[in-house]
Amino acid sequence: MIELTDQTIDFHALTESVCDHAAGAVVLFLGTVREFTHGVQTSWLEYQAYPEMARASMAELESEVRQKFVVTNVAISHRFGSLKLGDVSVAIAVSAPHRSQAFDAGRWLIDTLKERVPIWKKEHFADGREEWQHPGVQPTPIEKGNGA
Amino acid sequence: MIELTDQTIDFHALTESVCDHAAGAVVLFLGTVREFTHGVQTSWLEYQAYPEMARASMAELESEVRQKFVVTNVAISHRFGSLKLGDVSVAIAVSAPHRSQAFDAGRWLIDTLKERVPIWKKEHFADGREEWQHPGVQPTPIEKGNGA
Amino acid sequence: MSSLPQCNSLQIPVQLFAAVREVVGLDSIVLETHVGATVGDLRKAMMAAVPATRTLSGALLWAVNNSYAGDSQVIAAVDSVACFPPVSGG
Amino acid sequence: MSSLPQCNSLQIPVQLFAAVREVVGLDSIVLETHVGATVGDLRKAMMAAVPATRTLSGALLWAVNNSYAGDSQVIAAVDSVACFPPVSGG
Repeated sequence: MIELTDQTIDFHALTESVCDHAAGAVVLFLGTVREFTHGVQTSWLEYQAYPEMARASMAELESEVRQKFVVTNVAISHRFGSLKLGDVSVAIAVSAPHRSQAFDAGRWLIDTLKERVPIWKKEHFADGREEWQHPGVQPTPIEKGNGA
Repeated sequence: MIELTDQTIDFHALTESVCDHAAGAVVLFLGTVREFTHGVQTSWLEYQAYPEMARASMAELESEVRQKFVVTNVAISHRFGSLKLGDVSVAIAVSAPHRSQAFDAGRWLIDTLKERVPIWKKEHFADGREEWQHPGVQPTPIEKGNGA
Repeated sequence: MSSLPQCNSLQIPVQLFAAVREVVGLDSIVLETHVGATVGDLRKAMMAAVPATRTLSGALLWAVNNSYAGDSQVIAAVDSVACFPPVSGG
Repeated sequence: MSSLPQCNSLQIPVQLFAAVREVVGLDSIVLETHVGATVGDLRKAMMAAVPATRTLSGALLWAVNNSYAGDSQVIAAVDSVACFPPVSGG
């Protein structure tokens, strides 16, 4: 199950959706909005997605994780829009016959999602600054372009 | 938070209990009653605990995991009594600033709980056989003793 | 034979996201290129059209029909194209 | 000096769990031992009292006051003692 939503993620329903008599283990991962990063206080976050490609990319993760690990059910939900402190930005639930596969699959999913799925996070700091997070790119003051 | 209960584990409340503005990641692990193990069908499970020591042992796990990993909050609940297929036997929730610590701590907790906490599982198979699970001990037909 | 530039030209709408959307000031931009153009050609066309994207350009990723595309990939008129900085979801 | 076995004797209630509870047929058993006895002495006392526990005995774990105890640990009358097979929770 793949979901991209601007609503609160119902991670309870997500967890229950992967439970299965064939599974002996369920691992749920939640990404939540943290207040402090390297000592800098976050006020809120904005997530922007490229919706069509993000959904296609999450669906690929689901089929790829089934090839790499012995898993029973997989569910992934990512939120976009404005998130406040403590909100859940992403939820990944995996069930598997055995716990090692459930842990490994859950970890692979969140690691790979963060590398591949076209979603971006903009930090709105408590001091009023705002900054798109682009791993490997030096944050530069944004000059509004001329719109071509 | 440590819990040993004969009631259904409310893993939703357990997960919410570890959420925290200081955390960027939550990992929930659920152990669930699987129908087939090595091709043998389970009908139901019975968990027996040594309650005082099990609680003390789970509390030790909580304090030890805080020494080994950078975690924010920890909650562990283990059920005892009769469990049917799909029931949750154990739930472990960990929050942490960063996901790698949340995953590592969750995994260490379930691995170590299974090694140390004095709780035992008895399989009731679909074919009517029943068998205590004691890792490393050859299952032997139980002869009722003379009670000393 | 004389060249027929109007028949050889291709206009590609490119969806923009995150920092590059802010730099350009638009959700999408139409880039002018030629038949047989590659993602690399679009990258140059973007820098020419919006010089402010030059500081980001080396880091910008391109997608064609919802898959990541390298600079050598050839673009067709029907393709759905997007350009964005490294992702940071999760 | 003559020995005073009644003063030297120690009766230790031992809680039992899982397969060893079933083998013995009781939730707990009182083992007869001597002052200064160790967990190893209790292990022998258990086998003597309930011969059916012999097949399990090498695998049986002992706990004193809610902590695992090795065979050399000395038991006091006030201690809370338990005996059980390898654990299988989770």
